[in-house]
Amino acid sequence: APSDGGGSPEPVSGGTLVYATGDAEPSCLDPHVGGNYPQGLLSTQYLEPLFGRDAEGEIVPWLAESGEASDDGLTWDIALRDDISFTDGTPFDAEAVKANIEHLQDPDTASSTGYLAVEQVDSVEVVDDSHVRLHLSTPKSAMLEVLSQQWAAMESPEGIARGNDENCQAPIGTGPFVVESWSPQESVTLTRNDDYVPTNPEIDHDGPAHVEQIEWRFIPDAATRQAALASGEVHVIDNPLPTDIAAADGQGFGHLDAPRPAASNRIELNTAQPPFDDDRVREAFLRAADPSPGIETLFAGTATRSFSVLSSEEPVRLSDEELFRTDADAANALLDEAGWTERTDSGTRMKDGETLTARFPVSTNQSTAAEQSLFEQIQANTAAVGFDLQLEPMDLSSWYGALAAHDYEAVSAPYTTVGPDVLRILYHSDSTVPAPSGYFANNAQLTDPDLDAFLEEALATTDPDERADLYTQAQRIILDTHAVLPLYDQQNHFLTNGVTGVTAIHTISTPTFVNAQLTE
Amino acid sequence: MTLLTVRDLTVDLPGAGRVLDGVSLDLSPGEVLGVVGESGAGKSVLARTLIGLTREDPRASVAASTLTFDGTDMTRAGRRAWRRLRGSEIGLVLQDALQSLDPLRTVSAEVGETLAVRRVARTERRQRIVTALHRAGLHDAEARLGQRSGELSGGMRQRVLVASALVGGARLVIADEPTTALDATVAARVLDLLRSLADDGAAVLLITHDLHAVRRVADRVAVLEAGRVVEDGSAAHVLAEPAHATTRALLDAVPRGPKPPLRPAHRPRTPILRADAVTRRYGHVTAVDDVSFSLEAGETLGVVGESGSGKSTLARLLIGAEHPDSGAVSRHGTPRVRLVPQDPLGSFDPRHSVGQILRLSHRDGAPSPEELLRRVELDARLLTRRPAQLSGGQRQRVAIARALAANPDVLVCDEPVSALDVTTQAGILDLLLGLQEREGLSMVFISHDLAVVRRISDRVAVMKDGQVVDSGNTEDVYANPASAFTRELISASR
Amino acid sequence: MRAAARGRALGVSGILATLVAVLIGVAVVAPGLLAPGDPLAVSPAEGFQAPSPAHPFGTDESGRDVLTRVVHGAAASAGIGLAATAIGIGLGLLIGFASGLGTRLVDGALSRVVEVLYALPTLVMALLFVAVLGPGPRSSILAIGLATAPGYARMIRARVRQVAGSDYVSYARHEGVSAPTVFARHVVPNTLWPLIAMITLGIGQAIVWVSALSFLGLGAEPPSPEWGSMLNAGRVYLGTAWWMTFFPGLAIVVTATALTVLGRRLSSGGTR
Amino acid sequence: MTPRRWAVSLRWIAGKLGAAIGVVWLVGTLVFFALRATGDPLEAILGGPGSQAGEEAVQAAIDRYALDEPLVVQYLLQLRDIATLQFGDSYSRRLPVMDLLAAHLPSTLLLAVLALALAWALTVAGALVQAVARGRLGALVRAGLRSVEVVASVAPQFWFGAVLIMVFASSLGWLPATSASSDPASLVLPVVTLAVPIAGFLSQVSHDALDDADAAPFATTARARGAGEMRVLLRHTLRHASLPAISLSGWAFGSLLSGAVVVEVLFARPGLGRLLQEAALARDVPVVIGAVVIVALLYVAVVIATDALELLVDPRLRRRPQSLRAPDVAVGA
Ligand SMILES: Nc1ncnc2c1ncn2[C@@H]1O[C@H](COP(=O)(O)OP(=O)(O)OP(=O)(O)O)[C@@H](O)[C@H]1O
Ligand SMILES: Nc1ncnc2c1ncn2[C@@H]1O[C@H](COP(=O)(O)OP(=O)(O)OP(=O)(O)O)[C@@H](O)[C@H]1O
Ligand SMILES: [Mg+2]
Ligand SMILES: [Mg+2]
Repeated sequence: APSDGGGSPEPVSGGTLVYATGDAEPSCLDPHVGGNYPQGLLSTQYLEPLFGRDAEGEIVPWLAESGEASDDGLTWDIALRDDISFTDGTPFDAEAVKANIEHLQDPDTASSTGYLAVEQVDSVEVVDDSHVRLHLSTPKSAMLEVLSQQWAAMESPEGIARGNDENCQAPIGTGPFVVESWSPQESVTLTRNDDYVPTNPEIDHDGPAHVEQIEWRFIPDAATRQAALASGEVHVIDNPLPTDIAAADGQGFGHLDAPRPAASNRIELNTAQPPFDDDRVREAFLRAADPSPGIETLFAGTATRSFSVLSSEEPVRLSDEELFRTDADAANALLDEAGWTERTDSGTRMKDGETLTARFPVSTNQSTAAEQSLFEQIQANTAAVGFDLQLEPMDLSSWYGALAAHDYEAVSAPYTTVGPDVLRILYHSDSTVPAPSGYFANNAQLTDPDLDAFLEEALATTDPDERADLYTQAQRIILDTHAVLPLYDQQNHFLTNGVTGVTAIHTISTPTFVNAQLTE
Repeated sequence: MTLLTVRDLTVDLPGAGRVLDGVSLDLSPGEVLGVVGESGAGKSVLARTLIGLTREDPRASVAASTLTFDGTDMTRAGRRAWRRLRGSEIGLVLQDALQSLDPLRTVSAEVGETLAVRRVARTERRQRIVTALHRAGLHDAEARLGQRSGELSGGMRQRVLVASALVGGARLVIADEPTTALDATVAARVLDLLRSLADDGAAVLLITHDLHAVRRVADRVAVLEAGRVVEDGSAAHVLAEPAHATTRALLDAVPRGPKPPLRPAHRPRTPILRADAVTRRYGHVTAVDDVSFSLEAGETLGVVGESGSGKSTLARLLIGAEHPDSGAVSRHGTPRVRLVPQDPLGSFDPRHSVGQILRLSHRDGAPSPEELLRRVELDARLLTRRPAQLSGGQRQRVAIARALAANPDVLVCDEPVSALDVTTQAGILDLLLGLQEREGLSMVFISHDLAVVRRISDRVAVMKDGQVVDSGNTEDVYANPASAFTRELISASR
Repeated sequence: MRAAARGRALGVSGILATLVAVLIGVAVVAPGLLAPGDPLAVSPAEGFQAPSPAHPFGTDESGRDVLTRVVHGAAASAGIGLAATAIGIGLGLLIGFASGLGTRLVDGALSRVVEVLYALPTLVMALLFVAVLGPGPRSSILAIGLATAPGYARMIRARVRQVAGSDYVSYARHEGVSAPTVFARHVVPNTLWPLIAMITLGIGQAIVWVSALSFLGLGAEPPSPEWGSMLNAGRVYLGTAWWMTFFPGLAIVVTATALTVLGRRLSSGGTR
Repeated sequence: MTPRRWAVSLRWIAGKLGAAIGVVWLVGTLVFFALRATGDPLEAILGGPGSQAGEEAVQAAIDRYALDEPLVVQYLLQLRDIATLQFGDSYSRRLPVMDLLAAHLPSTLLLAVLALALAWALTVAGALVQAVARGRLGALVRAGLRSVEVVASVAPQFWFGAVLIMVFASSLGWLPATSASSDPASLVLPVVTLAVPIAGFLSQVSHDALDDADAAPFATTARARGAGEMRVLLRHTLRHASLPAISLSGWAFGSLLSGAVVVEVLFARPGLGRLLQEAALARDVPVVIGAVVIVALLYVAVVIATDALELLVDPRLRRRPQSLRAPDVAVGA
């Protein structure tokens, strides 16, 4: 296998960078349609949003110059850069922004993530070529954060006008690369945008990207991806196995750790039905779960235990280690107190003829092998104090079906967005009301008026300090429900071989190849 | 100079123990050696051993102090050396004529195999195949080239086998019962063929139970009993002055004369089985053509005829295993009909032991399996054997025992004694006659052996090309054959 | 003396196969005898340990003893293999016999059914069962059973036709033996015995198939030990912890081999 | 061939084609109702599970796919689609299903055909070794071969393929781990992964049949004619032994296509199997039905081919066996 150990390899200009993703292949390359992480990952290379974030989590301009809210929070004035064109030649201007937001709101687009971002936008007013004004129905302090998501990135209005079917094949943006072709299940070929105007906050040079082409390949199997990286067939892979990450250094591979923003990876307990409708039972569960030793071995030191519902990327996160301290005695006492005193032959606790059973549907698409093993360990650990945690691995459709039918007492559901407003999406009581498809985001089924109030206020306020304070209070309430067991940041690792300059943007932590250079 | 020398040949087979015990033989070019002996004496095993086939079974043990072919010592010969001899130097006609052709391959591929192995040119091959088939007595050889064994009558298969053994021009031809399925005319031709091979300089080892045949072609004869050669000498001498009891018994048992008068059976002489103008076609071939007859209770109808004339087909029609294209077979009353098939091996379930076979066919009033075996002169030890482990004659007798196990009213026998030595044959014929006398058994008795048919039949039908060309009381037909074909048959069997 | 004779008849491979079969039997009935530990007891600190005297087969990612899991997994694995094969063979028998012996019409209709089963990829079949019955081994077993049925059916049909056309069957019919008896006495044994080895092999294959469905994200199984799911779970650690897949794989292979050897002995049943 | 035999062959083919239509109809119907019974297609149309689409989007989807029509009408529409081989648009990809199928079928077919060929080659090679291996050493070789067959036939593809990748791609670097569709070298590992278990199975089946044929008198006769083991095998016994294997080749092709799903996922190859897997998991009804119908057509074609091959190899099969009923002979008064 080629190895770039030994002498330091020379970066060269041009060439084709091969990226191998383990995420699902998007069904549409336009992230406005639907809106999932794989689309965000790929579209980072050819679409750019109005705003970005810096390493500290502060909003920075990208295609926009600035964004200001009115005092009542109901209008947002956004100034745009005037030196940018889409790759089809259409100028980027206020009309384009208006067309994009309307595209997101059009039911035919069937946007879900992007739609949530601009849900509150009543109308878009074109002030002049480089100024737009958003009129909102309710205040939204998180406006710039949500607009910084790749799912609300800007596309050429001409491209949008082609209709969804065509636009899905090759959306037109302003990014450093252009979609050239897509052979389904195999790869998407991206070519360099030679007229690229450096707007990406990550860029470290003037002019277009170094590599001429990106071949974006879909390799679903982690071991195969790793083999392809080792044999030099690909330069960058995502979703590597923890053991491979740990071994990467010794093999001379580069490693990029870019935890996803917003929520951490956590297990949520369904507070709406027994047995987790009892706070004591929930606390007993948290005290007994003891995931830390498992995280250490399973993730081979590549993941850090989290004690917060928010990602370590979010400045306002609140961590409380004490709350999750493992204490089997306390757990037993709590369960005794809650009346779960009888035991079955196998040691499961019982009360009034009911066993202390919790169904835990696991999506095999979303939970990695290591994570599933961790769940098994939690199952074994909680069994020691009398829980019967039933792991139910299933495919994604069945998993959503189980959630929609409330056939779960515990669940781990990832959610990616930008900013602490994710708390509102995940824990506001409105989020217990299902969408037409049956989907709801509040898996813990929290319905706390105080919490709702904090989250709404935080969304409305325009004062950053007050906002931070409100989110801290909200997190306090959420943690104290004992309905959430944080595990670690949403893992987002990349391994590289034969390439330098791979960095991740700080919004949804997708890699950008604007600075990448092959070293051959 | 002798071509083949064998000294102290001993063979042990798994399950059967010592089958050949110190056999010694010499065979020179131009000579026909007849090997006779009772069924199960070890004749077929001897044939297979002389071509090196018994040693292929790792569980068998084969030993000889001398075994030379054409001056080459074969006791220590490897597989390759044996293979060089087979087909081109030594030709073998296996006894299992009905099963010895590959059912998936055509006649021309099977006969031509030896030539193909020796890379004879394709055009020459065809010529030699046709010639060999003609010599073996198959007239319509060209038409048969594309057929497969399933489409051939028993006798045809046997002639194809004979042809395949001599097509390569072997210097030693071993023929194991090569005429069992052949009518007298054709059998005579095949025997003459063997003689002429010897006259042309080949050596021939003819295994047969037919002493008539031995007398006709053999120069010398060896008599085998229980794996040992008990008598050995010139054919004329041995047959004229047999020294050993077995030989004498064999000679005495040669069937001759008409059917002995039976004491009147206690059943009324009523028709029991009728065929009315039955016809059966296979493609262009009309196997049975407008045949009518009626069989009465307690009588035997003999059917003789050319090989391939439709005898087996008629038998299948009579028992209802096949339906006539036109005409009808009818039974009167509800007689129990049983068949003794021409190919007994195929008619036994390969998973069943002899004991099981007999028990499953057993019907009320019939003797026990042990008793049945005794009646067909078989040892009760065979009860645990499977069909594949029996000699040809043993199988045939098991097939007869199975038919008798049903206590039948009508017996349709298709070449039931063709594989039996004359001694055993005589015993079986007596058994059948006894049954007829005591229990009024009716029989349709198909055979190519005119002497056998004469001995057992009241009436006889002579078949040729599917038609009955002659019929009537046996003695009448034999004395005054109406058709030229019948005359030919009778003269050939003398 | 008799036992020695039987031993010789079995041969070395036969004796080994019998031993293995007995061992598997014990593992199924009383796994505690062979491996007293708890197959579910985790110990994260002891994860990924290579085989050693303490853990002859090593430990898995959660520090569970692989030997214990392999032993305790025998019951579930055998259950999956047997159940799926039973469904496949059962249907195969039904269809194979009916279409081998039935009229041209019955044969035609059943052959179509077989082709439909052929034509429905295992995956779709599994998915349908997952949707109807919910995810889990039950759906996989049914799907695999149904998916293997056409293969067996065809094999059985071919043999049935061969046997039904044989001289010994026509002889039995000639003897007036009733059709059901001929069927039971000749057709069934002569069709099935030669297939025994196939059937025993099918058990091993069924275990593997069910685990392949897990690999594809269908019919995943809970963490109870089962060879197929251990194989699937350990696959991602192939490069770092080979023992996690090697031993469950070995268990499947050894089981399949032993059963096949025994099956072959049975099916040759003295005719050879 | 004579005109009569032509007529017979044509009738045979026509019968098979008629049956093929029946099969496709049955499969289509089965899958349609099964998928309908097991889930609402709306979810798939609205961007997959977890969709947060609003009321308007839902109504738009219902209109576009006629989901408010009675099920029977939808079924008839579906049948029309199947009959014209126009399966409509994919719910999730929004492309005509025919285009998707056309894009993915060739690569899977290539994979399956190569794998079947390799499986057969390995089977025949195994038989050759078995035939020439005689004597004491030969017995050992034969026993070894039997074990290899068993091991091969229970080798899980998802594991076996991963081992191959690890050895030949990661460690030795001889072959690519994944496929660039243009590179023939990238076919090697997938084809081997796919072929080995099938070869193991086919070998098992033909091995048993080979032993049976080898014990038959016609094999003895052939040896008596001077045919060597190789010739006995190739000209006699192998034909008998191949019968069950041929009849199973159709089935093997089926399991190849199922195995193709595993292999395509593992080696990141585009193909029908992966398309089907993804569509099935996403409940993309038009794609599933389209793929299944195509697969059904393929199977039927393969089954017809194997039936024809069987008839070619074994002329005896051209006759139907008699039924097991007792012979009927008129019984007079
Ligand atoms: N393959 C075999 N396995 C075991 N025993 C066998 C086998 N073949 C023949 N025998 C036994 O060997 C003895 C001699 O058989 P062989 O076939 O040589 O007899 P034969 O003299 O040819 O008799 P027939 O005239 O009936 O054909 C018989 O007792 C027979 O049962
Ligand atoms: N299944 C069949 N298919 C085609 N032709 C057949 C079939 N069975 C018999 N024949 C033909 O019918 C004719 C009569 O065959 P049959 O077996 O009845 O003859 P046979 O009188 O018994 O001859 P033999 O004395 O040689 O046994 C032959 O020409 C044979 O080729
Ligand atoms: Mg004999
Ligand atoms: Mg005949």
